[in-house]
Amino acid sequence: MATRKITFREAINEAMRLEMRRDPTVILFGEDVAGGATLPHMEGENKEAWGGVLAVTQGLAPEFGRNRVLDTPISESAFIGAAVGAASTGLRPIAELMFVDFLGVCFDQIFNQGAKLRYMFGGKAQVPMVIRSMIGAGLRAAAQHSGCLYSIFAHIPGLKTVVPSTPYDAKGLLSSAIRDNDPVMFFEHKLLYDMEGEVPEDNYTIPLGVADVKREGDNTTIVTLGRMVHLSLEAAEKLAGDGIDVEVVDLRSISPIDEDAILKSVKKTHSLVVVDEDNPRCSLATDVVALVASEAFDYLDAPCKMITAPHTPVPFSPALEDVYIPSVDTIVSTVKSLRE
Amino acid sequence: MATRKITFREAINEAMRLEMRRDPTVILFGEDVAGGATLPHMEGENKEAWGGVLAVTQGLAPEFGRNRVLDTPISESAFIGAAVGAASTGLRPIAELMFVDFLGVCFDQIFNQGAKLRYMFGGKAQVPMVIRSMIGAGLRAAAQHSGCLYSIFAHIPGLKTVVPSTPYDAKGLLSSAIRDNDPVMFFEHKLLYDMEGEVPEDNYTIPLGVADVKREGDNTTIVTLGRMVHLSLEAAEKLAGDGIDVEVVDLRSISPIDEDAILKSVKKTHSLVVVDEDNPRCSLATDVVALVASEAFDYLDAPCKMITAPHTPVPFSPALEDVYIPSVDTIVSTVKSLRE
Amino acid sequence: MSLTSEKMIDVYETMVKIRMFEDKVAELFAEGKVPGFVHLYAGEEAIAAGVCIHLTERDYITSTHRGHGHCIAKGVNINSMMAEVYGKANGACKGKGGSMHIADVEKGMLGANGIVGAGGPLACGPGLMAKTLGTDQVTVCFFGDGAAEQGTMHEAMNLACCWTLPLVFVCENNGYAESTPCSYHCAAKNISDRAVAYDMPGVTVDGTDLFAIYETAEEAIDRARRGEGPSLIECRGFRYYGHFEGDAILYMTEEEKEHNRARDPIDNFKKRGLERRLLSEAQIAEVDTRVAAIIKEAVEFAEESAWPDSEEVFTDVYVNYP
Amino acid sequence: MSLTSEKMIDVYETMVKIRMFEDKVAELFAEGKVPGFVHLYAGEEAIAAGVCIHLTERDYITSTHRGHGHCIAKGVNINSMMAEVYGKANGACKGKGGSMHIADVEKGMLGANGIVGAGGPLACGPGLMAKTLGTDQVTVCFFGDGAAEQGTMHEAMNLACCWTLPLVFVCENNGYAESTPCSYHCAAKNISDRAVAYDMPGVTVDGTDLFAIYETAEEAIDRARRGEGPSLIECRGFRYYGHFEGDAILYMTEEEKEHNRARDPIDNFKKRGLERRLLSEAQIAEVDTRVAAIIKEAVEFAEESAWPDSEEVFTDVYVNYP
Ligand SMILES: Cc1ncc(C[n+]2csc(CCOP(=O)(O)OP(=O)(O)O)c2C)c(N)n1
Ligand SMILES: Cc1ncc(C[n+]2csc(CCOP(=O)(O)OP(=O)(O)O)c2C)c(N)n1
Ligand SMILES: [Mg+2]
Ligand SMILES: [Mg+2]
Repeated sequence: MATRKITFREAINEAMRLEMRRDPTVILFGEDVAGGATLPHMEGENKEAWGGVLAVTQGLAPEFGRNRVLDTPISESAFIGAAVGAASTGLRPIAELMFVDFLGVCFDQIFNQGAKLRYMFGGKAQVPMVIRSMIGAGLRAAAQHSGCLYSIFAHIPGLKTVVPSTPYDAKGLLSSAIRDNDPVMFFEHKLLYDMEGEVPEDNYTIPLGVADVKREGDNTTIVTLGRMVHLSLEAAEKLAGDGIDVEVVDLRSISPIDEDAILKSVKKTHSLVVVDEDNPRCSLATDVVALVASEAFDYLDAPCKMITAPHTPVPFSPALEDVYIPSVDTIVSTVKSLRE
Repeated sequence: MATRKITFREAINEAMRLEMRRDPTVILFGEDVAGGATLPHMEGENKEAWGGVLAVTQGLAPEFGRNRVLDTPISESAFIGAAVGAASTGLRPIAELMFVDFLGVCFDQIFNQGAKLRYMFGGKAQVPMVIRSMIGAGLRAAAQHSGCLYSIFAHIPGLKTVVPSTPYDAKGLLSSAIRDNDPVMFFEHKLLYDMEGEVPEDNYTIPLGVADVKREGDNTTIVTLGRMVHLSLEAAEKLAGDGIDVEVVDLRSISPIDEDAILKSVKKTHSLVVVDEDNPRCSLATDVVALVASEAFDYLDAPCKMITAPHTPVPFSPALEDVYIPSVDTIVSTVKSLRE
Repeated sequence: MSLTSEKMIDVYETMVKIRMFEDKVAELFAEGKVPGFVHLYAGEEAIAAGVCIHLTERDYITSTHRGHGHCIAKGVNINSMMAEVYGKANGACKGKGGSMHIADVEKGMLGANGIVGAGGPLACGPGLMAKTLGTDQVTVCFFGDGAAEQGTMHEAMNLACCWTLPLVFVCENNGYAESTPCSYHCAAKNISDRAVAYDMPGVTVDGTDLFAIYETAEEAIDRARRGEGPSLIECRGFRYYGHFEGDAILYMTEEEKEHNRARDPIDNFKKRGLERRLLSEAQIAEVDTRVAAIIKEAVEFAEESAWPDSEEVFTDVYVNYP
Repeated sequence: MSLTSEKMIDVYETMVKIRMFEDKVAELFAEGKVPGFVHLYAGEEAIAAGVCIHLTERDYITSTHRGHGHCIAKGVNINSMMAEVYGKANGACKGKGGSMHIADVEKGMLGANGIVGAGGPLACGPGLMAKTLGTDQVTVCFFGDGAAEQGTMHEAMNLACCWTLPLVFVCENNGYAESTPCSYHCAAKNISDRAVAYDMPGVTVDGTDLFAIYETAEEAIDRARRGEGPSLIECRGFRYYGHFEGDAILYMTEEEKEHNRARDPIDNFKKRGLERRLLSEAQIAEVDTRVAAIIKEAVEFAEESAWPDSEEVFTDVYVNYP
């Protein structure tokens, strides 16, 4: 397949575009995803002013029309519920929840309806839908627009949860998510949108639930995901300079989670550091540590370590937010501390 | 203090009654907490038909009047938001979210408003409120009325989360929660309401964040909470018959969590089993294991074990729900397996 | 108007099925044979029957915690319903859902729902599906007076109107949300007044009057089918049983209960149907006998059905999960 | 009517403060001095000023993501606001909140809010407090046209009416929710029509007409203060800047933008105020000069303020957490 460098944003856009071309039952909706401007009052003017708040869906409304790319009122419960209802009656909706921090106004439709419908109906229904949403700190977007919160979704039976770290993974995982027959939460870290990477032009899929070893190494396993993959790789480079050869496992999807990949790596390296931007309590970080402490305990040579955001909301001030987010330095020093 | 046997339900009612007598700024509201029936159309008839769906608030409306005990429309976002707003302007509201499974329709007001307000305002506000809510499986109440979900609340910075297991603890912890200056989630397991226990007549408090060793032992630490405390104690009895002397640590509050008590016990017993009725992923169970695997690793003689509900919604059928809930037998066999 | 004698017998059968089903479940609950939270529809039969008579199997409905009536009116198999209420493997949901979650997507019944107001958003889904694919399917969203106060209902009605979806919102105002009277929880004079908030037609009808409901629903459903968008119908009635089984209904006066009994929707319908010669005493007797047998059989079916295998706890969470 | 020359100068000062503050922040953002999501209130000044003039410090308001105007009108210190927008330790929230969360509970300003529609439920809180404690404090809930579609606003309006709380709901209909026009996202003809859904007074006024807003708000606030319950006021206007800084406003036509400029609320007010001799050219000039100095000082204050100490990340999460 021919590849070229595109951004994470473009990769996501392309996955939707290609899947919508492939399957007429795939539709997309959310606040400003068409960009308001394709409405009659703008006839003859710029047709695509927005395409989502960070321009991820730009170009889709012109190509597929208002019938398949719909703006919504600010009514997340209604349109996520609509996605659940549409998915269980024949469509494959992609609903955009602008920021994951807005889950609080629509969580029932996700966790009590979308996630449970199949089970409650005794398997006699399916809910093939994707909810795309932005996560992550670093944009000075403060306490209500900077969370990760994916741990909450991984906690919920019936949901699948995906957190890609590269343009290549984003496109392949989103294609899989759209074709998947279960409800999938697909999280995009806002600081990754401008990141570039080689991506095939055609359609391809990456299976959900398969981790990717982004760097091989023998000394310590770093299990991580999303934007933290890049910080971990940066730390790994520095550690390599000190002769410490870490393995970086990018989970990519956290429900299902690739237990085998985690355990295999830890059995090789004998120690574990989890790097996770989410808050620390009852989180993905504790989940991975608990897995290892129960299933690979005998292989461990050192305490398991977790590097996470603190147990605080995300502060606004750049001076504080930079302290909030796990840093390359902390990763380096934590890995080193295991060898003392 | 004089004590007498009362039920878990009565203990909770009494805590509210005594705190409301003590402090005129404490008010209570939620669906049917006054019981609809104290309204004009029932003048002269039975004044207190309901007192909450499981009668926990019975008698409070007659004593304190409609001005301090208010029924609400089915509008959880509105009345929980009202609690946040009232708490930050001078009252100490107790809001009843009937079942925790309804968090999905009001989570924003809990996690983005109540929990973050103090932080976002730079410490220049406080939110002294309590949200009481029912948790737990066993009543054949099916997938949308039987969850635990407390792991989600423990994940959220800014919230405190309490899960009592006995009438005595329930009363003392609820009094503390009402007097606390932070937002507290207070969870009542519906299968415990009829449980009896010795409870002092007067007001007393139990500090939040202090675990209680419900049974001392040297062999294995069981960390547990809520209704699972009783199953764990039952298992402990059986294990004692086999010469295995387990220690049962009742967390009582999971945020703050009593890390010292957990670590102290594990350092003594050298092994850990967590018994938790919540779903397994990114949960309280993984949280406790991760704490131990990072902070008491060198004391562990065996893999940490978690006994939890499965990664499924709660099924309705008695034949299935009984399999869903962790059992005494599983606790016994898991503890035994550690000694093989 | 499309009201024929044939349809009226259909409607009568539906109402009697609901009534007998609910009376039987009340009995079974009292005997301890049926567990859990059980909310009975008796008293509100005219609503489900008068609305669903205008729907085909390809149309959809969303329902509430009080869903048995909707299921029956939408054609869900009675045996599988009863088995579900018991929690048996032969139940409509293999025993996994229970009374509060009975569903049959094949029949267009998208599930009873334990979350008040959740059906509004869900109903927009098949509405959007029909619009996207260009079919003429209509979706009816049943919701209670208490549900009218949930934010979800507001959002759903606004979204459905914005998108001109083929929906009908039917509010079953039985006067109470659990023990709380509608006069307390609802600030509107009429719930149907809220239609103005979405610029759609809104009307209040007598929820015990099958004929009124039949006519009003027909108009609204036709409108939706023509692609002209949603309507709101408020049906004022009552429930005979408590909020759920176990509730002694101490929040209603004896007077109120008597007043309700005098407005029985089935009696009311029989009387007027006979007067208008839409059905005969003989037909009524035939239906009554036949339905009694159906309910009896359903109980036997449920009693004889096996419990689900314990492995069933773990299945049906996902279509696939590696 | 209480409209005095003194009050009009107050109101004018508030409007000019808001305008100059916002123009300055836009500049600072363009220069890269201010980070994050910044939503400016310019164009809507008459609303915050015309409503808050009737409130005392003991009254409360809840606000939106577009909160600077509300803060200024409610008397929040300008220096501390500017420092907050910069993220400095001297900010109203010690730099932890930023533009989207500026608050001052002492002044009755319960916070800008990043969640659309969240202010409705919150506003019921001080309303309930006032009712419970028997004070005469009033709470005003500002919300946008986009927010009107959130379930929370429906719930809050119904609850406030059920409980007869001393509230006023002020909808700032600037015609857009981000890039989506109100004509698309709102099914109602007027947002004020929704008052019927809660049986409260509802009215639509010109959001650029200070005098109209002043009068309408006075009536509603008095009503609330007398314990007669909530009202809904819809103010129709526009915003001058993009949804947030960085938005090029490609979704508005040039025609529309011009039409807006011709309706400037401050020019409009000056013109009519002079005509009615409520204020003089000299007074206007004095206010303009004074406010320009205040804004200049605020920028200096913010620039000179220190960054918060890194330990501040961990504080203020709880009052106490063992
Ligand atoms: C979101 C939510 N809140 C509360 C409940 C508890 N609850 C179940 S039924 C009910 C009353 C519903 O009243 P209404 O909508 O009028 O329906 P009815 O029971 O009268 O048929 C309540 C409060 C719930 N199931 N879901
Ligand atoms: C619950 C929620 N959904 C979506 C958003 C993203 N968002 C921020 S402002 C906005 C538009 C708000 O429109 P309106 O209420 O009219 O206020 P305006 O910006 O016009 O002042 C949106 C969609 C949000 N912050 N919160
Ligand atoms: Mg009702
Ligand atoms: Mg707007």
